[in-house]
Amino acid sequence: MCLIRAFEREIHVLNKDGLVSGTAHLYIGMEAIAVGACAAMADGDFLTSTHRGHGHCIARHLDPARMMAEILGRSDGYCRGKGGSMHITDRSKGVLGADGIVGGGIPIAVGAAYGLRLMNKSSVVFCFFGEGASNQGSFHEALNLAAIQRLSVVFICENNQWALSAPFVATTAGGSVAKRAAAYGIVGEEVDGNDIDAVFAAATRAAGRAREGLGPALIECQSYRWEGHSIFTRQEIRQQEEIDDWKRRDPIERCRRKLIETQMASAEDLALIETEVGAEIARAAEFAKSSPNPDESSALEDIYA
Amino acid sequence: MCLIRAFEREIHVLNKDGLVSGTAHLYIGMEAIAVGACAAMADGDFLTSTHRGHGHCIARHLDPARMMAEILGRSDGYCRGKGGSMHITDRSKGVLGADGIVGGGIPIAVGAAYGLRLMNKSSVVFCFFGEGASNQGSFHEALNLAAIQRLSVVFICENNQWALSAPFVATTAGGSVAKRAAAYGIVGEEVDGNDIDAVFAAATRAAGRAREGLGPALIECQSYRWEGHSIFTRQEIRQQEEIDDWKRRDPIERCRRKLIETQMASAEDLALIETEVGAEIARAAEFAKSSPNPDESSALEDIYA
Amino acid sequence: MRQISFAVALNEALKEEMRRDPVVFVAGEDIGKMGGLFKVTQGLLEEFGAGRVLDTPISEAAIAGLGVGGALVGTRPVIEFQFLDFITIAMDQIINHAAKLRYMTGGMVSVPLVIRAPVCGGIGLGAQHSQSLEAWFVHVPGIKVVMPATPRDAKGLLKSAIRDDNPVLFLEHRRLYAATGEVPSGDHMVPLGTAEVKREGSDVTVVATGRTVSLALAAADRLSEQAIKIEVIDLRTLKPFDMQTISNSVGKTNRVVVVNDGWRTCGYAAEIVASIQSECFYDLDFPVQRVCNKDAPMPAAAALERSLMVSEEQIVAACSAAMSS
Amino acid sequence: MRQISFAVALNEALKEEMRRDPVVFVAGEDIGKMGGLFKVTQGLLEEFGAGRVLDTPISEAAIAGLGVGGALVGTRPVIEFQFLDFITIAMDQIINHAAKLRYMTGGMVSVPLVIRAPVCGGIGLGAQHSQSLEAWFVHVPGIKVVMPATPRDAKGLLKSAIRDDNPVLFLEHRRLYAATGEVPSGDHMVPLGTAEVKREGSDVTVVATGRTVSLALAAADRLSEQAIKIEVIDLRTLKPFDMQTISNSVGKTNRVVVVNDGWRTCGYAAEIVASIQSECFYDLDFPVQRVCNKDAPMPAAAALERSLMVSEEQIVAACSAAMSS
Ligand SMILES: Cc1ncc(C[n+]2csc(CCOP(=O)(O)OP(=O)(O)O)c2C)c(N)n1
Ligand SMILES: Cc1ncc(C[n+]2csc(CCOP(=O)(O)OP(=O)(O)O)c2C)c(N)n1
Ligand SMILES: [Mg+2]
Ligand SMILES: [Mg+2]
Repeated sequence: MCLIRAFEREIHVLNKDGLVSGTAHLYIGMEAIAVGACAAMADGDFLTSTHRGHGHCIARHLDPARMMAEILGRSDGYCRGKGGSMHITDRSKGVLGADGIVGGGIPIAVGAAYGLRLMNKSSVVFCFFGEGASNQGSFHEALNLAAIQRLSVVFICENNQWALSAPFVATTAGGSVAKRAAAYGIVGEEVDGNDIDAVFAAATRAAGRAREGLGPALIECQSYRWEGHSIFTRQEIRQQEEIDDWKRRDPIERCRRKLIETQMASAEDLALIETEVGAEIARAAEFAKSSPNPDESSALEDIYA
Repeated sequence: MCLIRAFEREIHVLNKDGLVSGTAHLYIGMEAIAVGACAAMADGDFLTSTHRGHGHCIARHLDPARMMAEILGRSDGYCRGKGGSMHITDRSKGVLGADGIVGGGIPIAVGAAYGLRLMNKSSVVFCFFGEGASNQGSFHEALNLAAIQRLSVVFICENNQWALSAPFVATTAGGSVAKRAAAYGIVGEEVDGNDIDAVFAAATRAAGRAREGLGPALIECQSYRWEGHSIFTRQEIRQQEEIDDWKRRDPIERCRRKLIETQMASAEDLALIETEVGAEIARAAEFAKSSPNPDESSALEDIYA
Repeated sequence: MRQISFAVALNEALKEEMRRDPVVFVAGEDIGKMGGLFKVTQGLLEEFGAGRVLDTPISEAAIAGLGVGGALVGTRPVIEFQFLDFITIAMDQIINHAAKLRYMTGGMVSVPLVIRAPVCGGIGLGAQHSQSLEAWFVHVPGIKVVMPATPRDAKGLLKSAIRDDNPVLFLEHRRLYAATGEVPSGDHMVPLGTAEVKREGSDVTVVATGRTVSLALAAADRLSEQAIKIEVIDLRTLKPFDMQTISNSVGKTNRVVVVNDGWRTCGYAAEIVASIQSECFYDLDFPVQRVCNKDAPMPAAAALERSLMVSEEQIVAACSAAMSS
Repeated sequence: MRQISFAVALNEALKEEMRRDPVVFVAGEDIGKMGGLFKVTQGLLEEFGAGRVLDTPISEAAIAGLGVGGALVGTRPVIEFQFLDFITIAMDQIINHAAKLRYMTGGMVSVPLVIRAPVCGGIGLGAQHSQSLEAWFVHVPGIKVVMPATPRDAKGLLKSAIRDDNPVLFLEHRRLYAATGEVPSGDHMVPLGTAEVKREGSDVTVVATGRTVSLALAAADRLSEQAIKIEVIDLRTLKPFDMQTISNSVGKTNRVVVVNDGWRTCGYAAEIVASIQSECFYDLDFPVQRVCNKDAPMPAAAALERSLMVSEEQIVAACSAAMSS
């Protein structure tokens, strides 16, 4: 979680320096979802991500340096600078790709699960999407297909209460994404997305059921994004009070307190982690900034038709 | 109901004579849905129909002669021969059009309801679609939008148990279209679609609520199509037993029995109706057959870009 | 005359038409309180209220259906796709319904619908936020396609589009929003279907669309230093397009460069080239040159992006080539 | 050699590839028990089981996503759209994902996906069941487009498409399914990207696609009675297309007719005309003629439908015109 937050903070800095190529959607405030859910993943599992995908990538242990290079449009980035923030992918680590299309990854997750089953793999696909995406037709078609085929997909809705300028309640009838699971006869569960343990527990349960062949589940994680929609769309129309209120429910602070209270870690341990994180991010930024721009000739590579 | 059935039987005959232009999807067995639901419509209300749309048109008092002419591709058809069976439209009678795209009419119904409200009309839009269409993304997007905007739409799912060769349970997770209403926080109701009174009552309730500004509702009508999917796709993969079983639940027979039992009508009254219907269909077929083919020059009319 | 930006010009057009006609309404994602990602709908919510300025869910197919259904019952919807790339979710409604209903019903209904969307790359957003798919829509009968190049035309064409009784796709180049120019105040209209000669010249005809018009004008300036006189035609409406203005010009110059910043293969420029070769075959002294974006998805990295996009230099080079024989 | 139908040839290709490679699977509406509306998938369910022959819900976007996701993890999906018209619901998955993922990821992933669909009118189903939208897909970088004209090519091209590591749109003309022809048995392959001269001639080159190839051959027969010698090129793969074969022929004939039964404006033929005028400008004695379907939605009535579609007569007329100067 700390690494994600520090990473995103660094993106802010890099953006101020004019180094970000295009846009980036920051994950700050939602760290517990990615980390909690990805902790339930096993080797050979896959995930599909969203436009707000840095958290999932880091939770899946992608290299922050190569991620940053991608966000800066450099040749050492995961996509050699061609993808940018919205398309970071690392198939070898099970990250099938972030996605610039809201709802675009949901049917892909279902297809991946279908393919994996065909190859006799017991892998599970974790499918992340925002609550805004739950109003897309792709959500409906994909959940229905996954349910009827009992595919091993854990659908994880990151409900950060807003879809760009649209508040959840003003655009999402029924008032609950989790409850939409019933339409497909699958398990739907709502959890506190700022509670890493709750997310982990729900994801573990869902993945376990999937591995037993019991099909997909839908988990709605309540959380909030602290920053503007993206570094490109910063106009803020949310109330400052609401933002402050959610900041008081910081998932990292909460985890920290719990670790200390339960004596799982000492304040010193945590400080050490922070220091390491700081160093790693500094290294990553250094790497990204010194990575060369892609050669113009690469613009016409990977074209076959 | 008798008129619909006789109409469809005549289409069969015309098709055997090689007169139908293209295809036609027959409504036989489902007559109680169209007639029951349309009886709940008021002046100024609209409907959107489907590929299997003849029933809705007749229930809305379209002229069987001009409908038949359209199905035969003649110049006196509602669409001057350009639409065929799948696109019969009569805006003046509130029929916004049949539709060759499964699920295509659902968002249009929502748009119509939005437009009508904007013009301060209290009209209701009746939106017909098959259970197969309830797996389309358009269903989801449209119901969500209608619900969140509290639009006056009565969504009427004609569950005839099969979508071409696909049985309901094999493609529709959750096993109920009506229950999908809960996902949008709207009323969902399942009725016996072969019981014209039940359909009428449910549609009347839903339309009444809509007119009070209480928003949309979803009614799932259980029924069955007696014929093959279309005159173009006649291959039958359903069990004969199942077909026979449903034929025993004939909505027309049932209505007839009830009318007589409750002394609403005598056997003679009903026989008279049958005779009139027979004469009307004969006239319609005559009209259609003698209607000229459209002039070739009309093929490039109504092109503006 | 007053100078305003392209975005403000569009905003004025919307406001004026909404004031004029109470059945005009706008719908799309983030167009209300936020005023749209590019501020084109700013202030509309405040003036016209939520009934006529609808912030929709992220449901592109439903947005399109809202437009089609609304149009069928007699209102005049102006729907927005936040990026044209997202219209891929709504193609059924637009192509199978909006574009076909009038024809399919034998003329019984019409669909007075305007579909607005920003197009093209150039701001690093990558392959799913940079497409200019005008060729698709020009291909399908039943939909008019408009692409203004200046604030003046943006305003006048949008007003005409809203008053048109048929579906119009109105494409706004992302990098033009901030461009400023003279715009008459009041009820300034530009008819659909007419091109404009934005610069006269006798050596080479450059037929351009949208933002490439300004690139063509800049190229013409540069070439004038070598005494090469370029005529620049701004098509403004891509369909139906004004072949007469093109033919007149080609009859004079005998050399043509067609510029469009969609992809080259099967793109909009291909149609213009094919039409010119058919209508003006004996006028041509040199093959018609196509200057288009290169055939690749748009990469995020700025340098790569730039290398794929139409540039002033390419237009200069194509004109010089056309003069070489 | 044995004669089989186009539909049977496709069926054989599917069966052989599914036997050869256990990760090939097919998915679509009514393709299982029913064997597909046009019988192309008949018998597959029985032989390969429900895991590899998936009858899907009516959910075109999910069908496409199934293909993209399945391809990403290493299977080789062959998805079917019952009519190409319905792909309008799935354009996002196909255009923004299938076509772009390899490029967007800097080559990290590939999408070995085959998308099959019947195209074109001619059976009275009206405007929403008759479109031939190849121009859209040819326009978008990242997707190969194939359109066979004979049973032999249908089988060989489908096998090549399935073995290709990139997305291939495979278009089957509805009126060809019943056509019969010689098809080699066994592992008969036709490489993607190569045209075939289906008839040699020295007077006019006819470049044709799909079903129009047989119309062109019939036209050539008729014209041979007037001693006009037509060369008929069957493009077979629409993208990438075989310009070399076209140029060679044009170098010989100096007169060209391009035939395609999609719409004319911004259609596939426009690209071929534009490419020819650019590559063979000085070889041309006469403007390249375009013979295409007329720019209108397809009406249901048979006579109207016929009047909009490419015919043998139109090809004859275009060839005669090309010979007139
Ligand atoms: C199909 C599509 N429509 C619209 C957009 C523009 N857009 C990008 S992110 C976003 C909001 C998404 O909201 P949500 O799914 O809740 O994710 P969040 O940004 O809140 O994480 C919108 C409208 C898009 N990228 N794709
Ligand atoms: C988008 C789309 N997909 C597929 C089809 C082909 N098709 C026509 S009717 C039909 C079955 C529809 O089932 P349902 O909605 O239950 O209606 P029913 O035919 O049973 O009345 C199918 C698959 C189509 N017309 N449109
Ligand atoms: Mg959100
Ligand atoms: Mg059905």
